[in-house]
Amino acid sequence: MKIGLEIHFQLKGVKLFCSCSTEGEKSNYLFKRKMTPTMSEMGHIDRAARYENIRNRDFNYYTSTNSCLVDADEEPPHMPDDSNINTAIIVSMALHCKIVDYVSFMRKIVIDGSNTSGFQRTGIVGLNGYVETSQGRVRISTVTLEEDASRKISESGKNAFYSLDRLGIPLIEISTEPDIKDENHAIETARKIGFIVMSTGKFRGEVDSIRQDVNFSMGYGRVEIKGVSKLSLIKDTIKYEIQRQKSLADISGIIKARGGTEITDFMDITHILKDTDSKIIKAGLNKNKKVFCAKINNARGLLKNGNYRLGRELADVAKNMGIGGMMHSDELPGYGLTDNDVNNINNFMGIENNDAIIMVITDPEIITAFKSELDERLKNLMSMNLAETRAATEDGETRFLRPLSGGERMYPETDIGLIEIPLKRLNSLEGLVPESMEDALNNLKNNYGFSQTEAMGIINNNLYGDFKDYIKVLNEPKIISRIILQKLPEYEKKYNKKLSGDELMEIFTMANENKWGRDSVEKALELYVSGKYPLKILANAEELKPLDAGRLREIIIELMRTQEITEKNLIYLLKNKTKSSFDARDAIKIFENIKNNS
Amino acid sequence: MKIGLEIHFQLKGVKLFCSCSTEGEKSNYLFKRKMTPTMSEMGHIDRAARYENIRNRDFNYYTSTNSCLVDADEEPPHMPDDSNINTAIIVSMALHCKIVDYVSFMRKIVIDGSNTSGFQRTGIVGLNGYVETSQGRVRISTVTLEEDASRKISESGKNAFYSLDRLGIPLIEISTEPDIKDENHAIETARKIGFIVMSTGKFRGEVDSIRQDVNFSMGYGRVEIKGVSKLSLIKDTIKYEIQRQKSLADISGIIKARGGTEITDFMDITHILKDTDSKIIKAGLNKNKKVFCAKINNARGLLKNGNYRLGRELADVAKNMGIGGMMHSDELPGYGLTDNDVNNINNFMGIENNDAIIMVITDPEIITAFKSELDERLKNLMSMNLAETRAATEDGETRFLRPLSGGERMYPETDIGLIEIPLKRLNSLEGLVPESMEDALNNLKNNYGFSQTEAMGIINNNLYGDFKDYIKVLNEPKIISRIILQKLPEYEKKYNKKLSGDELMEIFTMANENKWGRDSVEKALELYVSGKYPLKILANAEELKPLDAGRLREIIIELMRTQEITEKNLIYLLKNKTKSSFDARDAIKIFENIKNNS
Amino acid sequence: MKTGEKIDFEYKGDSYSGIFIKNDGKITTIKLSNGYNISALNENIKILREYENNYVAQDNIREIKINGKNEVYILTTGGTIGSSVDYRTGAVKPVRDISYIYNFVNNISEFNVKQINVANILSENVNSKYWIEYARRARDVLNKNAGVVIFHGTDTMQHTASALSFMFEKLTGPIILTGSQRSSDRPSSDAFINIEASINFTKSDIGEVGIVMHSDTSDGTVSFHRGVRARKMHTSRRDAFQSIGIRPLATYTDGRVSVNNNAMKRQDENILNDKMDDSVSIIYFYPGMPEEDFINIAANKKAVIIMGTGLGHVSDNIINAIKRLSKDTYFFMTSQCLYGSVNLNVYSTGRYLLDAGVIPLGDMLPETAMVKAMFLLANYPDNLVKLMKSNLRGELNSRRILEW
Amino acid sequence: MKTGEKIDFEYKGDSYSGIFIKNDGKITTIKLSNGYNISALNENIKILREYENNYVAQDNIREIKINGKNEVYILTTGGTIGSSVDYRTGAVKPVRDISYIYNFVNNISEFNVKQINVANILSENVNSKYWIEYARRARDVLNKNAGVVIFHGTDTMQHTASALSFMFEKLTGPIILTGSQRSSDRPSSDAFINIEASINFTKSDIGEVGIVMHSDTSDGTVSFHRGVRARKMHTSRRDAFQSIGIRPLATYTDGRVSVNNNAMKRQDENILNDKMDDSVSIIYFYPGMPEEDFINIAANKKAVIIMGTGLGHVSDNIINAIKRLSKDTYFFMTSQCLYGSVNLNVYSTGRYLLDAGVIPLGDMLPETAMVKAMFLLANYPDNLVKLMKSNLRGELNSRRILEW
Repeated sequence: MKIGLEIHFQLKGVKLFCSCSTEGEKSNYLFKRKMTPTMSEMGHIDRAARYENIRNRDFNYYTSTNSCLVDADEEPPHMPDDSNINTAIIVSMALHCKIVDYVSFMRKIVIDGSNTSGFQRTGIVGLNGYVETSQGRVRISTVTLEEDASRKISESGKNAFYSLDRLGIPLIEISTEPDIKDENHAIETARKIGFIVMSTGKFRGEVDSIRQDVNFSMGYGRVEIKGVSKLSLIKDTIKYEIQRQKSLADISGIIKARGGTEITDFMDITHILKDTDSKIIKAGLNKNKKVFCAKINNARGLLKNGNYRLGRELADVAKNMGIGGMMHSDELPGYGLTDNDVNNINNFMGIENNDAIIMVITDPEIITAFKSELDERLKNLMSMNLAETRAATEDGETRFLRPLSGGERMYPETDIGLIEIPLKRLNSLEGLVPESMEDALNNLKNNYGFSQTEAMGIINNNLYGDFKDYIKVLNEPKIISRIILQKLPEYEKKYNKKLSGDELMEIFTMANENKWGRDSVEKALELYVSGKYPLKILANAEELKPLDAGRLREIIIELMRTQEITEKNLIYLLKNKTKSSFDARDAIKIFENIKNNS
Repeated sequence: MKIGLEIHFQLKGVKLFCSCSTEGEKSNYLFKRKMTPTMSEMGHIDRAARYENIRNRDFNYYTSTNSCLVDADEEPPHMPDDSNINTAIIVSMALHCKIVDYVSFMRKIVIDGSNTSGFQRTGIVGLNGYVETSQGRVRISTVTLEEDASRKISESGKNAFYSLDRLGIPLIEISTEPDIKDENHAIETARKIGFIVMSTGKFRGEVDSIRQDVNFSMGYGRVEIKGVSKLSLIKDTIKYEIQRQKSLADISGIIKARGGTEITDFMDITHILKDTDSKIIKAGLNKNKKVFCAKINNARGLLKNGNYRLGRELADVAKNMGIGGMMHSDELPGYGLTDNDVNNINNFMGIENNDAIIMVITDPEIITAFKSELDERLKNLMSMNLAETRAATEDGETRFLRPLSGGERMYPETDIGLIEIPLKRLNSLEGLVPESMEDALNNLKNNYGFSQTEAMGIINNNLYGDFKDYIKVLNEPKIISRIILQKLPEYEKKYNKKLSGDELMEIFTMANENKWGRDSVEKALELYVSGKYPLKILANAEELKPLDAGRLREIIIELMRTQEITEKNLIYLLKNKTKSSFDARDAIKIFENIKNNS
Repeated sequence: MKTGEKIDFEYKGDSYSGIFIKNDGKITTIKLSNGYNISALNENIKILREYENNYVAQDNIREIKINGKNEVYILTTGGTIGSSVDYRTGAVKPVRDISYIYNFVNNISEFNVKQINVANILSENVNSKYWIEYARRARDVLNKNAGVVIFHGTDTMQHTASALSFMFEKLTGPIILTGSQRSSDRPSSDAFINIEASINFTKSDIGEVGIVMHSDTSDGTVSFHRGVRARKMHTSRRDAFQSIGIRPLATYTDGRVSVNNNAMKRQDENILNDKMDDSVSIIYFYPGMPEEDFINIAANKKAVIIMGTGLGHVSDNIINAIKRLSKDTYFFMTSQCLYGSVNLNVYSTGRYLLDAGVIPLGDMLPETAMVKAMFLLANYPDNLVKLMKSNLRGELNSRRILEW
Repeated sequence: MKTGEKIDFEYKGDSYSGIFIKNDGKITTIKLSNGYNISALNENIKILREYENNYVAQDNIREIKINGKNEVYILTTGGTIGSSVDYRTGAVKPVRDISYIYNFVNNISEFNVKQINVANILSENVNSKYWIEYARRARDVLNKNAGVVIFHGTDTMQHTASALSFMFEKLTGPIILTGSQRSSDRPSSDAFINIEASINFTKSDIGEVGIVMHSDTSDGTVSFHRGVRARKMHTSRRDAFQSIGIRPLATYTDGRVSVNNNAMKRQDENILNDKMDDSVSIIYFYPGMPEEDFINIAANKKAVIIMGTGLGHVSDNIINAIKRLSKDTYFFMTSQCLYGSVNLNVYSTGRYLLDAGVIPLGDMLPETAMVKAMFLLANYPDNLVKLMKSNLRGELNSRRILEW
């Protein structure tokens, strides 16, 4: 088993090839484009490209508050901002890559409409590195800097709708060699790589800001699984794929033993079903669609039967071509079709023994193209040539997307010259290269006294970089840790307000200057998040003025007059009594002093 | 009594200061303008101009298929087309005017919105001429060439809506001196002038293509009555005006005898009428308007009482300011107001003896301006200073429009240089100067044998010029006259199709070449108007082939077999029997021949 | 005879009265009593009698005294808006007294408007000396905490606006240039609403130089265009001025000012660098342009703004000329397309131009680029190239969005 | 090593395989097996092994044979649309074979498209010699009763279109120039739909020279602009070409051609006057323009097209220069506003210009005016002024309507 990962991280700030912000919202201005599969550099029309073209689609784009003529493919790309290239260099260095002398952006043909240009611009920044893991080094093939695609809003018929808000956001793509041993190792590797990117402080950190592709092979060809959205899903996805390929091997064996299989031409069987009660078929006929049926010999019982799910593999082809759904004999009767309907169909199709059938409801024009795609896919499956591009689903499964894209999908981006990375620049960036996760863990444990769990908490929440910034202004690791892990999220939720890193930094600076204790820092934070005081006057807030010893003594005496006070309930009761802060140790001293003297 | 006329004739072809056609339709593109009363050349703001401004209106213009940036006042005027200037010269010559050496276009300030520029461009072409009438010469002051105004579509509140289709159509304005003796003489004069313009062949001849202004004076100041739409209304209008001025003289006398009059300030009497059942008042109050009332002493019984209609004179002021209507005490109780309402008002206003009241329902802002206009008008009326601009109504009455515009409304159109009219040009145009109506009548009667009635028919229907053209190609005055006066209008109505002069000319030419008789010409005309044949093959139409004597004989014999034929019914029956034409005289000869021989 | 004198005269045998307007040696023009002018050959006119000059300009405009709290100075410099027609002769003359504003302009009762006649010049004749004078006068007004509106001819208003934009490093308020496409003697003139908007804009918190003109053909909304991004795009329409590649900074409709977020704000002082170097020219490339023509102009200039085709291209012979001259002359590239940005990285011609020493100016307008180079040559000669390529006053956009 | 040769090499200590692309003396570029190019300093690259050249261009495009009844010739002349990127080096090269049209262009099955390579030139280098060559080639095609589409660079497409318009006194069909703003090697290229529309327009009954490009940013409607009234108004957008002051003559959407009434119709023969006189230049006026510069250019020209400000104005010193030169040189006035018409009757400057001998050209576009003068000087020198002021090919509009 060979597993490789390609992990994409969005960077925040400015888009890669224009001056738009990475943050923005969809607008209502809409335009429409076609995509034409052009020749790639070797003179081929790329196979994946041609496949998409069959669908002859209309791509509709909504502009956004962070899009411009570059995103609309109405203006050549601008030179990328230094900051984005620097981040890619820093990550490359942390992954022990060789840095290129010149970044040379390429155009990678993508004609599913997700890029208005019809290609994604991408350039290698680092290559041939590695990341240390518990199971040895996992080699890094490349670290590339590329532009993110448009965000798909919806799809209906031949129309796809995208928003330009995400298009052009810088992505760092890190590709490993297939050195990963198993699913748990994959997760560890992903986490270690992620730590490095996040430590740069440039990671965008929104929903969807990380996306993983998994390359997987167990001997039947390389499967590229696109878009595993969460780290935790990597495991499920790999497990699912192992199981799927094993089962296909079984199916292939059975069919071979039965004498092989082929799909007949599709027959129009609309007339047979013109009086059916099946709602799904009636709906199709009302839209002037026809029902087509083809026979697959020797496939009966393998289309859907326990782990055998050949039907689903074929249905994916239908789905990709916009054909609503596919029915097959292992599901029939079903879909509202009666035994009688099924018998009529079987008779018409001349079904015998192990013959299976598949049925689709669709426009007649598309049926020839569909049959040709279906043939190709069945042939590949039966010969256990499983190399293909698959999509990860949200529940840890995968589904067929398209044949594997060839390497020849790329040619140079001529609108942008080579970007030189001189040694001087590398040297100036070296100080910014992040530690590895191990080093960070050790740093937190050894230098700041955190437990393994606490340290992992900071790391897993992508707070290590922030922590290191904060500790510079307030040398109170525990206070900072409690605030960034617990209190800040709590207050932000309570008051429905997000704090920026700069704001928090100012509060910590204030805490240091005013020598606030833990309670005062947290109180100050809440006062600020709640909107009661602006930063300018926060330090002078009434609530933060520590009670002097005399006033504290008065309050404690008053408390003692009305109820039983012990060292244990003293602080709790005091806090209820006064809004001002006080030093708990002072209070206890005073309390004992009073008690002893009374 | 002094009467003068200003008659405006639209010319057809191209607009005066741009290249748009004079014909076109309103479009839906709308734009809005304000008009600002600018200083006129003598440093005054023109009085009429200021009056209009009080209304502070929004002027909305619909473009048309025959408007351009010039009509929208977004481009300087173009030099006028030679053809339009030539027509004005020809008319001037026919009216025995002196022609100017240079046409110098002026801007005449017009800020009722009817001109997008805020002025009408106009230039004198001829001056100091005359037209002969049965009561002696009526002097012509000027013949000017000017641009027509926009066509008013509607008006609502402060918004006026115009269409640009009419704006810029060339107008020839012919102004007489006040030499006209009475209303019948006015009509005769107008007719004689009209004949000359129409004889040029350039008259537009659509509805509204002629508009007359009447200048009238009987000793109380010059009244300019705008827009008498039909010739026949001139008479009614003059009669109405004589009666109105006489009655005002009476009213003025009565009031003077009573000790004079004044209008008090308007009082807000809304509170008195807050519970009234008067629908008109309730509607106004619902629109947040207020009811205002003013007292006019010594005017009771003169506002509306037989011929005494002072109320109407004052109501015109309200109407011009966009105040819906005015009520006055001679009409009360009325408008749904009860005796009780009226008593309450009278008590509140302190009405005694001959005091009259007027009431308006309006926005409070406008009331001061209204009062000031009202005062001025009442003062003028009482001093019998009746000089003003009035509008003619469709039923031959007149109503107050605005104070008289001063001569100083004009200054030079600087965007167009002087247009030289050299002697050479005058000489070349002399041949085109039309005859006078007398000469034309004599020509028709003496040279073509028409009766006075027939000749007047041709002249009054503006067909004299056409007739002279047609007679050149077909020397059959009676046939032509019958066709242009009767048959053509009949067929055009029947087949709902308009023929151009060129088409008719071709048919007459054909008639001459084929030596058609009256019937054939008329048949040919009907065949063409009905759309059965295009001009190219009309002459070869089956229906126009005359029956030869043999065939005619056969048909007559057949007819005689079935019914009683006389010389009287022969032609009628023959026409019913055959679509082909035949010579009636031949037919009768044949018939008699048969009858005699049988 | 003097203009305005009453006369009796004979024309082609008839007698008339009128007011003498002028005699240009060939043609006599006389205003008749009905208001029409008659222009006749001198030989056809016979003067019968001259009367005493009875013409007295009666100026019975109501002098509405308004002393609003907001002081605004109008600097008149000439142009259509600052002129009026002599109603008798038809000649255009400067307006010496703009008190008519109080009669004809709405929504200005809170202002106290004063007038300073700075120049009387057709805007096509304006040059850098005038820009400097206008800038100094504007600074003086702003330093008094008053608003400043400049009446300017529309032909080169964009050049003046750019010049003022660059010369002022800081502004305590907007400097507004306004003009009109229809002269103010016409009832339909756009001047009144443009003036109304301009005066009201002086109150806004914008700290930029702007051109204030109609937003469209209607007398409704008036736009405040950023001076360095405005261009006259129509010879005669009211909305001739357009913001190129950006939205107008603000609009005015019926008394309401609405400011766009991107406008720069007032600052706390006025800083004026009132120097300009005239050794800059604009060359408009066309296919077949002879190399000699290009060299003739460029050779004695410190800087040349080229208006190239498309993304910023010229023919090979011109590239050769640039190569020869670029040691001594700065060459900057803009596009005659006017909309969009130049980009010399896309085609080989662009890359050759870069090699030859041409500096691309993004989407900077050619006129703005010329004025900017004049400003920088005079004030920041050592940093010229860097500053030309930097966005100083909003003249250079990094984003061009699809919606306009 | 030759481009396309497979090699093994070492970079910073690691070994890789790849395909050699190029070595420019300083930088070596190699395509890695994953498709990326790596560009490295020569000193960092060590070639380990060279393989036999295994690169064979495999052109497995399906050769769809279409033999529609309507013959169309595409004349390629260069420009973005007639070029493609060399996928390995990134260099742009002319397309020698446009058979890809049959694969990528829809709705052309009824056509039989053939290609003639006429030139391979960047449009900024096109001059009158090329115009004449294109015109002759187009005539030859039209004389065969076939349709003609010219692939042209967009930078000066408007000049070429104007030149063809004037040179053809009569046309038996449309001559269509088309181009693209995104190169045809991109999936998003506008070329395919522009070509589709162009080929379909050859069937229309228009007898004019047109520029066929996107109507807006979407791949939907394509406009047929009258050649003499089209102008590139944006450096990079698909809809850069605009009809100035008129509506496009026709549009194409999804297989449907819709022709505007104002288009001139096909005539019964092709009449070509293929002469041009190069002695014409365009001068773009700006305030402060030195008289000497103007004289230097104008003095040795037969005709000069001035791009004046506003309604067609220049400064007084330029008027003086014109006065001196107008005996020997024709001066024509257009406006740098581009939209709207010049008018020299409105302001005194205009009247002085008329006196100095300047001939106003209404709303004629400056580039069109230049080409027209070149044409008339060569073919109708005796009637030049009259013809310049006359509308020959729709280059002069007498009506400008408000709606656009």
